[in-house]
Amino acid sequence: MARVRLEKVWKRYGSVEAVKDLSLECQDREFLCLLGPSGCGKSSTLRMIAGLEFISEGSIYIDDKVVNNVDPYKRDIAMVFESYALYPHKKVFENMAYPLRVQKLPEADIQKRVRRAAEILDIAGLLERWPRQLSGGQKQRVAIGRAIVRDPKVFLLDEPISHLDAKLRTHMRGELKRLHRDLDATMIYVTHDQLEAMTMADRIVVLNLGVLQQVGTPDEVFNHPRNKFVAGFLGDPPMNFIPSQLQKKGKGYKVVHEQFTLELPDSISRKLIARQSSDSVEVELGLRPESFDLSSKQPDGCDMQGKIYVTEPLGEDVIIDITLGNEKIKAKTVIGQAWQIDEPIYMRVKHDRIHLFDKTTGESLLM
Amino acid sequence: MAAKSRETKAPRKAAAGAQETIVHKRTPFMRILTVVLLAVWIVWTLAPLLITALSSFKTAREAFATPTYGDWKGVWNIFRFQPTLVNFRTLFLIEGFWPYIWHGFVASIGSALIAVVMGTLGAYGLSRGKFKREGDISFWIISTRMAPAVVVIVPLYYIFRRIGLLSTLPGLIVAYTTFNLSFSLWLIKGFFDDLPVEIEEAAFVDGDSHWAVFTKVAVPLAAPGIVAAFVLCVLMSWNDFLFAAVIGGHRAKTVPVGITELRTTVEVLWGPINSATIILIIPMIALGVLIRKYLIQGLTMGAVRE
Amino acid sequence: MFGMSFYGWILMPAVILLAFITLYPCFWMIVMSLLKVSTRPGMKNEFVGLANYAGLFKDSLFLQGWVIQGKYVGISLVVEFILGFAIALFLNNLKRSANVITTIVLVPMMIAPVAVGFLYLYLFNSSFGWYYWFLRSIGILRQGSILGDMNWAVAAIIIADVWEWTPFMALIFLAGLKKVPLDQLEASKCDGAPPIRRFFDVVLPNMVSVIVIGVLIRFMDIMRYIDTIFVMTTGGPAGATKTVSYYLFDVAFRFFDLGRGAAHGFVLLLVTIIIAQAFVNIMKKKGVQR
Amino acid sequence: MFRERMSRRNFLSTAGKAALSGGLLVAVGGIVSKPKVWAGGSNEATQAAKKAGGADLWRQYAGTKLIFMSENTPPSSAIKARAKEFFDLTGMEIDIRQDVLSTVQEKVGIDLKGGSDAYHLNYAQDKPMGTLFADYWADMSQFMNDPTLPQDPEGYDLDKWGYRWLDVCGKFYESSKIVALPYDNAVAVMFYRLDLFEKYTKEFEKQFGYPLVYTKDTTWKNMLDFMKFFNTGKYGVEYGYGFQGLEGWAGQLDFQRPLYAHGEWQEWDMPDQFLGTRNPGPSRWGDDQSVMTLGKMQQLYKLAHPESLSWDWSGVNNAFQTGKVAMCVNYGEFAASVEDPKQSVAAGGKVGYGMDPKGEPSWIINGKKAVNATNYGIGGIAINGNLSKDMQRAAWIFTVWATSKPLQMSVLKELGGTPTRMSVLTDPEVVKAMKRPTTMPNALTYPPILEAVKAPHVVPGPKIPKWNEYATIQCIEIGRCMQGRQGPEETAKILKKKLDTMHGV
Repeated sequence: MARVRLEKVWKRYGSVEAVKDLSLECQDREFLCLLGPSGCGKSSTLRMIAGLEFISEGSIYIDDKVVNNVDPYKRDIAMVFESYALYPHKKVFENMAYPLRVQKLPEADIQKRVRRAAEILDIAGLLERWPRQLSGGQKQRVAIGRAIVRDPKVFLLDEPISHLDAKLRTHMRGELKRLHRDLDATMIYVTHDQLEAMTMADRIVVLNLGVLQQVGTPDEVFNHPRNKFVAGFLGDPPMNFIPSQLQKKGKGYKVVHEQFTLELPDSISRKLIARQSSDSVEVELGLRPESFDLSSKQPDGCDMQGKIYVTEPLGEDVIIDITLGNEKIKAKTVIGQAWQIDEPIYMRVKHDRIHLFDKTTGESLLM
Repeated sequence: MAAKSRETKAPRKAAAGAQETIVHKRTPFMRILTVVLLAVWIVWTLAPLLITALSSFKTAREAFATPTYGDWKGVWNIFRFQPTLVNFRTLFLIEGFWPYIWHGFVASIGSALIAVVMGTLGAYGLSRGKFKREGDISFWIISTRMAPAVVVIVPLYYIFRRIGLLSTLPGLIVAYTTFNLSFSLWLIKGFFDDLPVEIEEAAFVDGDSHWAVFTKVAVPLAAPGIVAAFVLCVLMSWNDFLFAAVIGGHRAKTVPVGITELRTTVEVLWGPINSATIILIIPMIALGVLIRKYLIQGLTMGAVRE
Repeated sequence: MFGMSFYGWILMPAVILLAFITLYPCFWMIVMSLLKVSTRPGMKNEFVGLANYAGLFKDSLFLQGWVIQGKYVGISLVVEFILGFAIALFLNNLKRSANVITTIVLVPMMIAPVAVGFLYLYLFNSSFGWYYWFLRSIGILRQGSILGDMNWAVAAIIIADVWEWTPFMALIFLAGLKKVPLDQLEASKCDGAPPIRRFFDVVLPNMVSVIVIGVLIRFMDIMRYIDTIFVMTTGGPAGATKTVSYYLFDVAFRFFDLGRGAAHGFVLLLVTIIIAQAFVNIMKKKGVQR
Repeated sequence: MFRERMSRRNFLSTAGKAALSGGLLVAVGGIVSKPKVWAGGSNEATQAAKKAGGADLWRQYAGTKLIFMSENTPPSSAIKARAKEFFDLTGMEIDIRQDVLSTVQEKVGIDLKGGSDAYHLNYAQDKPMGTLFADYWADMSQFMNDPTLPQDPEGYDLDKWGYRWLDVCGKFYESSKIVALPYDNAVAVMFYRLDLFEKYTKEFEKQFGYPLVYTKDTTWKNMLDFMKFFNTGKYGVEYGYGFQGLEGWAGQLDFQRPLYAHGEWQEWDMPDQFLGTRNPGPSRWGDDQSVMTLGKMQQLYKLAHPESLSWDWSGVNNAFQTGKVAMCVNYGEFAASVEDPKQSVAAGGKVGYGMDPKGEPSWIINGKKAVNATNYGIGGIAINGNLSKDMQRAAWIFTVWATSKPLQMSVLKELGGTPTRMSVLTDPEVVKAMKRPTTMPNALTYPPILEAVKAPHVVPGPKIPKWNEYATIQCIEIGRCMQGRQGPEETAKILKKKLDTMHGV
């Protein structure tokens, strides 16, 4: 098992900069997720670690050894591809045995290791099939199988389950997490699906436009996003952003919008004071859909009032789209109450769940 | 490629079925029209070959027996004859066609081999590598297909004479390579372009060197394309006339050159010409049918896929 | 790291061989086109600048050659295009026997141009040719000749070309037809477009790239090959089929005016490349890369 | 040609069998080693050489290999079949490479002009080859009186050959150099269907007022009548006459016949038409006679078989063989194929041979004579001037052997080739064969040939270095005129302009 370290890595394709000045470290036996929208540079980063792309600038270390100029097959890594990349002209067994054959292991050894991997992945019955005879999920397992027979230093997984259907994907998430535990391996996992990252990763690396946004545990990135991008990317439905004014009020602060005024709790005010914010600042108020208490009647201490635009029941929960002046926000609550379209709705904000971002830089004001 | 085609096969099949209604409905009238027109086209396609093939078994007077104009029953003259092998005998025993066939065979296969080996290497390099002047290289390669043979032949003649390749089979092989190489390179590149890079990358990561990835993964996967390129190179070489006539010449005469010589100063030996035509075209038709699936991709140098 | 060097290396052999067999002839051609080649031994080739090029434009056979070439290429391409499209549509209509019939249709493409020349020379011969007999019998051709008549001879070489290469167009178009997206067709059907509209609005636009490629490749080859003309008419009668590429053969190998031939060949090559490039540009403009 | 094919079969069957049985072996040999000439046992040739008295002269270059680039004509095939004899006599291998004339032109041209010696000996057809390449061929007169080389006992004087044939294929632009010795001739004579002429003579006389016979005084104007008569289709053939207007050599010769017949008109004024000149200056095209003759030719072409413009000798021969035309002018060597019942409906004494049609006196306005214009091609053997002196001498030995009387005689007997030495043409055996029944059908054409290839009838054609280009231009423009695309006057004017431009006048 091994550590992977990137130091000020740049990747340029002609004039396009895919990865900018990226430094990060993946600990031994860690499950690290590279998360971001398409084109954010996460795949390029993974491929540079694999040795499939040149590194334009900076260095990559595996176990403190610079591998910039080391061919992929000498890095002792295994990679699982988005398209599975099975060899169509080889049967499943040979596909899985391939890395071992390259290493010229004895046949008995190969048999043993492939069978063991097949058992782990529950594909022992498929070994004599051709790749074209497999379903997507089976192919995916074979691809993983090919990676694990080698017992490599690092596993690199490039959106390995994004082509599976929703149900299978949920299932595989669990399987992969368990596999990580069983193998006790270092894994770097690229995905654009925040749910995968949240559920599986030890730490998440959020990338956007080739720039590192935030590194942290799922809890950190979800609950303490460093900027508006991270806040908006994680969570479903995404966080509501309401442009408003941050004003000083006595010792504390308040958020002022033409529809409402929200007094900030002391915990937040303290952070703002620490930042020495000026008296009146343009901010984006960030509120996750889960951070409201909703009521159809005006309760005490109501923070804001809107009108129901539409409701989206999700079985247990319901998402309610609310018009708030010119804004439209989404709120999530447990189903049970009959919500009528165009009826007024009253909201109380869970004050500890408030996020504030600088309007111009998008930086969180609470870090 | 296999992976890709698998994914696209299903919708394509559906499309093919639905194409029937592209222009018109499947009415009985349309069906009859289709059958009739295609029948006419098949007759038009095969008639010259049939007449020539039959004539090759006729004596000159039988072959020349067209009836008076408008005598439609006279059409049966085409089929009325005593089959004779005299034309083939003339061809092989007197005109000595065996060596021509052999020369054509050796030269086309030899040249196709060179073209395909170098073409596969080059195509892989061009397809996977990144070069500064990739566009220029590509244009150069494809533009060699536009040069009229007459222009190329004179300078080649001088080079070949200097290095002693003139009028030899090796010389003819190199001459054919002038058009085969760029062709096969371009065609095979198309097949490599179609392969998902991930498979090769997987092999890299699995521990193969470049050469091993190329030979063990890329080449097997592009094999249909390479075979198609090989067959088409054989076909073009076998059919070539100008290079064979000037560069090949006496000691490396091929069948097309041999045929033109049957039109001698003193007579046109139509019987042997017809026999030689049949001998010239039969193997190529067989090859064409063999790679039928890749024919269009091949002839368009990979630009159109079936 | 990996890449550059390896890919460069394996590209090398092909590039070197290609350079040897293309760059030298090209260089030679350009040099020769600036020389007046000596007609007697012992005399030096004389540098004449662009005189060979200037001479081309005073040579009426050269200029006429372009007209004939234009006729030959133009009519052949148009006829092959129309027939090819029709055949492709009809082949597309077939269900069961499609493969067999398509295979039969493609046969002529396999045949050596020289052999095609002899096939048609034989069939058009006025003494014993069956096609001649047929044309006379149905009365299209009254007392007359095919290969001895200036108009019919052009028709004859076009017919031979059409016979050999219409299948090529048909097969390309068939491949194109099979790739017309089903959803667009269905959308247009749902919108109530009649079949003709559907053809022009959906089928044709989706086939632009295929059409351009087919026409381009035919164009390039028809500009290069003279085999069929060489066998059928040797440029006659009265120069009626002396295309500019065939005339190049005359200048280089019969008149042995290599300087003039080189200039001629260079202009021919240039025009071919320019027209081919124009085709490619059309394709790019339409934004329909393969 | 029946006889020719039969005997060629005999000659070549050995080679054919070898190719059949060991085709693979022979062909493989083609890649790695050079093909072997059939060299072997017969000592007849050696004996002959000894009898000639100079065996050592013949054998001085033993071991040398000579390459002869030739057109695929019957004499070349015959010589090829006799390579063994040559080897026995001289110890030299002769490798004869046969191609069609256009390819021979290409290869020899590239070879000679590039200063190279890939082909030691060249086929020297007088006009399409000699006019272009004569300057690159070795001067043979230096070998002719050389006592250290074998010589032909008959010698090489002008009168040893057919009328000025040595000049025609051996001398170009100057009389001091001889660059080729003649070994093959083709002279144009009239082939006509004697059977039809005899059968319908009364019918014809009723319509045209004179009997249907062909004589040496038959003029081109009579030809118009013959064509009108036969073109009705009622008399056993479809058309009366077919020309050989195929662009190139065939057409040049064919147009030349009526042009010269009327007032001995030629394109250029030359000191000696048989030697030619490098730059003949302004052309005569456009003078009254040329326009007049062109006009008459237009009439002739209108009545001739419509395929005429695409025919060369073999094309028109096919038409004659299949009974499509009653008459055609063709070269003597075609008699064999016409007389072959397997190929021809005209076989079996149905064909008459005569001199080419005479000029019509009333069509002549330049005051000169009406002649039976007859032209020909004389094939010679020439030696590549790029060769070393010794190789040239070795090549000379082959030339002497290949043009000698015994060889020509045997070629004529076995293959129906066409000899160039007067001693062969006047040999009693050959003279006897000139009448039916004959074993040498080609000899049937010799009487008109021998009469026609003398002054004033013979026309050697303009020997100019740009002969090929001239022939192309002339064929195209006259062809257009014959197709009615342009009038005679216009055509003559265009030709004058183009040919003068070609010569920089």
